[in-house]
Amino acid sequence: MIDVWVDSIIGGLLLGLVYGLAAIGLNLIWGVMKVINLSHGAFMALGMFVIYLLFTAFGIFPYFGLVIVIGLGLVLGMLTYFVALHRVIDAPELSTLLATFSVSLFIIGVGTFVFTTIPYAIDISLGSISFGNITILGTKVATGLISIAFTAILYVFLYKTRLGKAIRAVSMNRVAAELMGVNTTFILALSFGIGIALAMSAGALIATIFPFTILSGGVYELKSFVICVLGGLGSPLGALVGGIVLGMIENVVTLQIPTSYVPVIEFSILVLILLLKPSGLLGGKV
Amino acid sequence: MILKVENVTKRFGGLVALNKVSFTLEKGEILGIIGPNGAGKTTLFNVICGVYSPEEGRIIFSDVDITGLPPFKITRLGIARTHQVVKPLNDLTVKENVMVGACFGKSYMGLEDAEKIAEGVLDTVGLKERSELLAGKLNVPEKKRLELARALASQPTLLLLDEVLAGLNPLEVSKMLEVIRKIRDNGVTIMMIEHLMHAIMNVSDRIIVLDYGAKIAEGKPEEVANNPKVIEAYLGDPDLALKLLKKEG
Amino acid sequence: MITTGAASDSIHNKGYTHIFQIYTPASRYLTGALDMFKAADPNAKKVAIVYENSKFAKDVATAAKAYAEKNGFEVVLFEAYAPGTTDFSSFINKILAKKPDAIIGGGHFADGETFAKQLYEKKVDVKLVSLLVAPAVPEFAEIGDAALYVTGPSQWEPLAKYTRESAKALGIEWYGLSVEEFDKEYKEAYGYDPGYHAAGGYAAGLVLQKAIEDAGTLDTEEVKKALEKMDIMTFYGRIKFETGKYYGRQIGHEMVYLQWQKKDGKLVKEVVWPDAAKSSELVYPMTTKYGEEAKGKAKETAEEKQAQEKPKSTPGFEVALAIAGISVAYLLRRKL
Amino acid sequence: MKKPDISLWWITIAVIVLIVIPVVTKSPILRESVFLILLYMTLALSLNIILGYTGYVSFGHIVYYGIGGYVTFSLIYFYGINLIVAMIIGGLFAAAIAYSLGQAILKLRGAYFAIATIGVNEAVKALVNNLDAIGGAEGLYFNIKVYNAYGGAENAIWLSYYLMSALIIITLIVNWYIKKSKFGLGLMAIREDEDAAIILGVDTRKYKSLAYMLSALFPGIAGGIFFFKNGNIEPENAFHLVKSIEMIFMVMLGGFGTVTGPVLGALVYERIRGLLLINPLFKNLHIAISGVVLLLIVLFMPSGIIGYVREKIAKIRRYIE
Repeated sequence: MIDVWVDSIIGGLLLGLVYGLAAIGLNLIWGVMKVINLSHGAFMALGMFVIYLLFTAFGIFPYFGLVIVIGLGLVLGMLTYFVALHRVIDAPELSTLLATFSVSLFIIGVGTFVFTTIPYAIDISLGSISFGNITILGTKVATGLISIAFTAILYVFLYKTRLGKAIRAVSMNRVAAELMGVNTTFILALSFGIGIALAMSAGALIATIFPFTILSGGVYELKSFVICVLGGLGSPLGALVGGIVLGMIENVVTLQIPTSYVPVIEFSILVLILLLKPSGLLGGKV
Repeated sequence: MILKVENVTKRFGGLVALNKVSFTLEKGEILGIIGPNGAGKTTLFNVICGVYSPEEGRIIFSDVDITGLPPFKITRLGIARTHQVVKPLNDLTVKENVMVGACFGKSYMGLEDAEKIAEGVLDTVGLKERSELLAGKLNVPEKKRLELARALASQPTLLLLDEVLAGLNPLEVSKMLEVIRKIRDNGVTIMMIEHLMHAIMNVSDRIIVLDYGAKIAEGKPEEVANNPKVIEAYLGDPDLALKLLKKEG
Repeated sequence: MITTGAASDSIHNKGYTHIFQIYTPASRYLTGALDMFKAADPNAKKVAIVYENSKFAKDVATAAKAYAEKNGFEVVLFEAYAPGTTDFSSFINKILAKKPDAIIGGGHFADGETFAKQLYEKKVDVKLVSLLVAPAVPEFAEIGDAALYVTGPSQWEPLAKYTRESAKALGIEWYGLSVEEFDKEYKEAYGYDPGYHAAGGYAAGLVLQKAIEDAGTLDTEEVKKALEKMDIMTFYGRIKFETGKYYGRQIGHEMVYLQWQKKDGKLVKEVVWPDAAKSSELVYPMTTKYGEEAKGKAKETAEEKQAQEKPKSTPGFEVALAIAGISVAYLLRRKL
Repeated sequence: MKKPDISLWWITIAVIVLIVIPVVTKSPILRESVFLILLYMTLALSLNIILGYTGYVSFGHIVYYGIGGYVTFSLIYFYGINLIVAMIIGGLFAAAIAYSLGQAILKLRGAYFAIATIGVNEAVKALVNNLDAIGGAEGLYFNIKVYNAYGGAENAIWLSYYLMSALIIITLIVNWYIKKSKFGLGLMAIREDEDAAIILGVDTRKYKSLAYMLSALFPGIAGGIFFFKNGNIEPENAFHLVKSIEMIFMVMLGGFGTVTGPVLGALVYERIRGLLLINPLFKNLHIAISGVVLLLIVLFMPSGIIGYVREKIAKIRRYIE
């Protein structure tokens, strides 16, 4: 049944794009600010619930609601930067790691208080095309396209605009950028804001496909670590490629081996890549 | 003959940082190393200390081939160095910094003896009253002296000084030169990278000049000072230098 | 001690002698689903058991597999999926390749819902789906039509028709208030329908009260003896404790099986098994809901033609594609 | 070796007093909460060796607690080996894995090392989840008869309590000796500037691996004791990442790189958590509140309570290490 393979590959590709989108935000923040954002998963969960509320309370169709989520993400991201990170941006890794983790604790804590940990789902359907055993879901295709679009936009923004150039300058050498007149505080806040906006919109898009709980952000956060290391730091394309490779592994390899071994493979890849080629497949220098 | 460097070549990708550098060093000698910025002086120190391993060539230190050995093994054999860009152990006290040198260098002594050595060395470099302060709190010249103290504490046979005079005022320079001579008189061989020409000229027994990774001159300070190639390396065109000297008359 | 909320069997073979379990243990969570399946379609044989790789789900699945094999079912697939799995599409493909008649298993809330949703999205041609935990939660209806006709075990449902008559029919004593009374009083006190957690808790108190009444004293040993002998029917169902190797395990209480059905356009939970507690007929096979969406018989025949064994395709095809993907991305980056 | 001075005596006696209270009062409730505090202290002190002294942020450090737990539990479950022997083998096994793993992941620095340790913990958890030989996802559980060899369940619990007390004292003393020894000075040099340290003659690879090994030994033994007393073990709670982060929380709260810090941090953390959990108002907001508290520490008191005190009052440094 060759179509089982085709279906898995298409599924793997689309899932990979979703994973890629989830990782781009983390990749940007890690690349630019040398900060590992441990609140990435929490913000994704926040994005899921925001789009859910917009849809159920105000009836806003998720894909239009995305714009609101991006705006909210930018604001929340910059706010979080100034509250939690600005003071310790030059401190050793431990402080920034724990600062972002405390933000995650706060969001998850309040989220559990408000939404408890039962699952929610958004019941929308863009139909699906299916022939033989192959079914391709409209919502998944939409999410895939949007994540490619986001990667392209981010790519153009980073490599073709002045602001993007400033962000890349800061990522290469913050002190030098400051000497060249770049307002690094604003740039760092902006990059964190963009990273969080991407995380929340990734969460929102995922919510259109899969049911979710306040804790489902954590699963994507761990996968995003693997993807960032796999795809390489600082390059948005790296996140997408890493995501696709992971999606492939989860969907296609599992046809051969029991699916419960997937996490074993994923995390072993993480450790191996870190050891052999820390800069990842497409990444810049370490 | 304490140190022999043979055809050492070091490349970073396309850039040739050291190009077949060879020289020897006698026991108790002070060897000055000069050359324009980016000539490969610090890279030479890093290769000798094992931070980088050279693509070609060999380094023999007191009859032991130390090419490619990890830095801590080379240090234990008796080489110590100071860094051009200071590397203090910020959250340890000044005395603890120096004790690290004493504990893990050639001396490789226990904590108590290291503490005694540290007090002595701090005295020689004039940091005695600051010994309980956290290293991070010192100013730049003091950090330079801490680097020297840390290197001395390991009682090395070969001491590599990387621009230890930089940023010092004339009084501090002469005091530092005094300390260096005293170290040499205790039987320690010294290699010094400096830009202060008058200082290095009158303290060194011999001078080596590096330019674009290659050794372009070697000899007594006076010989090297008048060597046209050296002047050209520093000032570009030797005739221009003579013209300038003449115009001043 | 009378436990509620604890479904694992292992508690009862650790040698404790004073623990009595109210919940039906994990090992009998899904066995009822197989009985229901056999009753609805005696000649259907092929069952796929898939479960979340976690303690509770694995307990249930291993027991269900043993029960299935003992009762002549063919377990075509018995596989775990990693906790936290979000995309089951390739897993479903794996299941489809085995062409099961029924899929039973599941894990907790989120994965159960996701699995049900994706089974619907892929229009999986299977006659019965019975999942743990997720279907019993009211929020399951949020996945819309995907929930339709999905069944699942539950310790107790307000609709379960345990009555004095059903007790008399089985020749055992009825004790305590009726289902309606419990439902009414709970709603008055808390304002919403009781879930099975609340019912289990109340039942524990009820059983202890009965045991003390039977023993006539508060002395632990006497109450323990009364509990060992007890065999009663309550609003919560039948209560009887095991005294052998698995001392104190609940053997009287049966799981009720609910199915999401459409009552005048709204998704609603109905109890469809066991017969003693049924509030509506089981809709079987499940694929009738696709039938309702006018998917003709033609799809069935096309299926049969392709039924030959899966051709052994080399994985090279997939590796080549992955490499192509990466190189394209690399070139893209280089060119831009 | 430096002979112990006041700074070790008073903290050891303080811990012994804490240990004795439940023994004197014979109260099971006190014993249970003190047992937990002692466990947290052991874990925090062990993490302090690699995090506090060497400056390597081991985020997934709980993996060694889990490995030690599983090895000890399996030895007792399958071969009926005595607890004390089994727990020591468990600890040594965890240390051996840490040493060999350390050769690889200790090459990484900073955030990369942190992520690698998370990867290791998750990979081991997923692996154990699939190994049916040691119970897979269902885990293993003792039949109560196992405790007869130790004079019944009650005595077995008291034995675990005494073993944990002994373990915490040893971990405390080892922590103090490391800080006061040449080995400790080398570790702190690595923490401050690893590139400078290797040039000063510190064998950074060996020292880092040794520190990582030591910091895995004690959690391995602690895991063995805890899961023996617990009666069953599952991958989910043996390799629980949140517990790993709690360990970091305690070391940061108390003061990393000090001896008294982790001890105080564990005590304060356990008390706060206990109070928050039962307080009606904060009950279900306790995660959010611990997040806020962690942020305040990281922002305003990065060197922790003891670190802050030692900075502010110079002459107290001799008494509080």
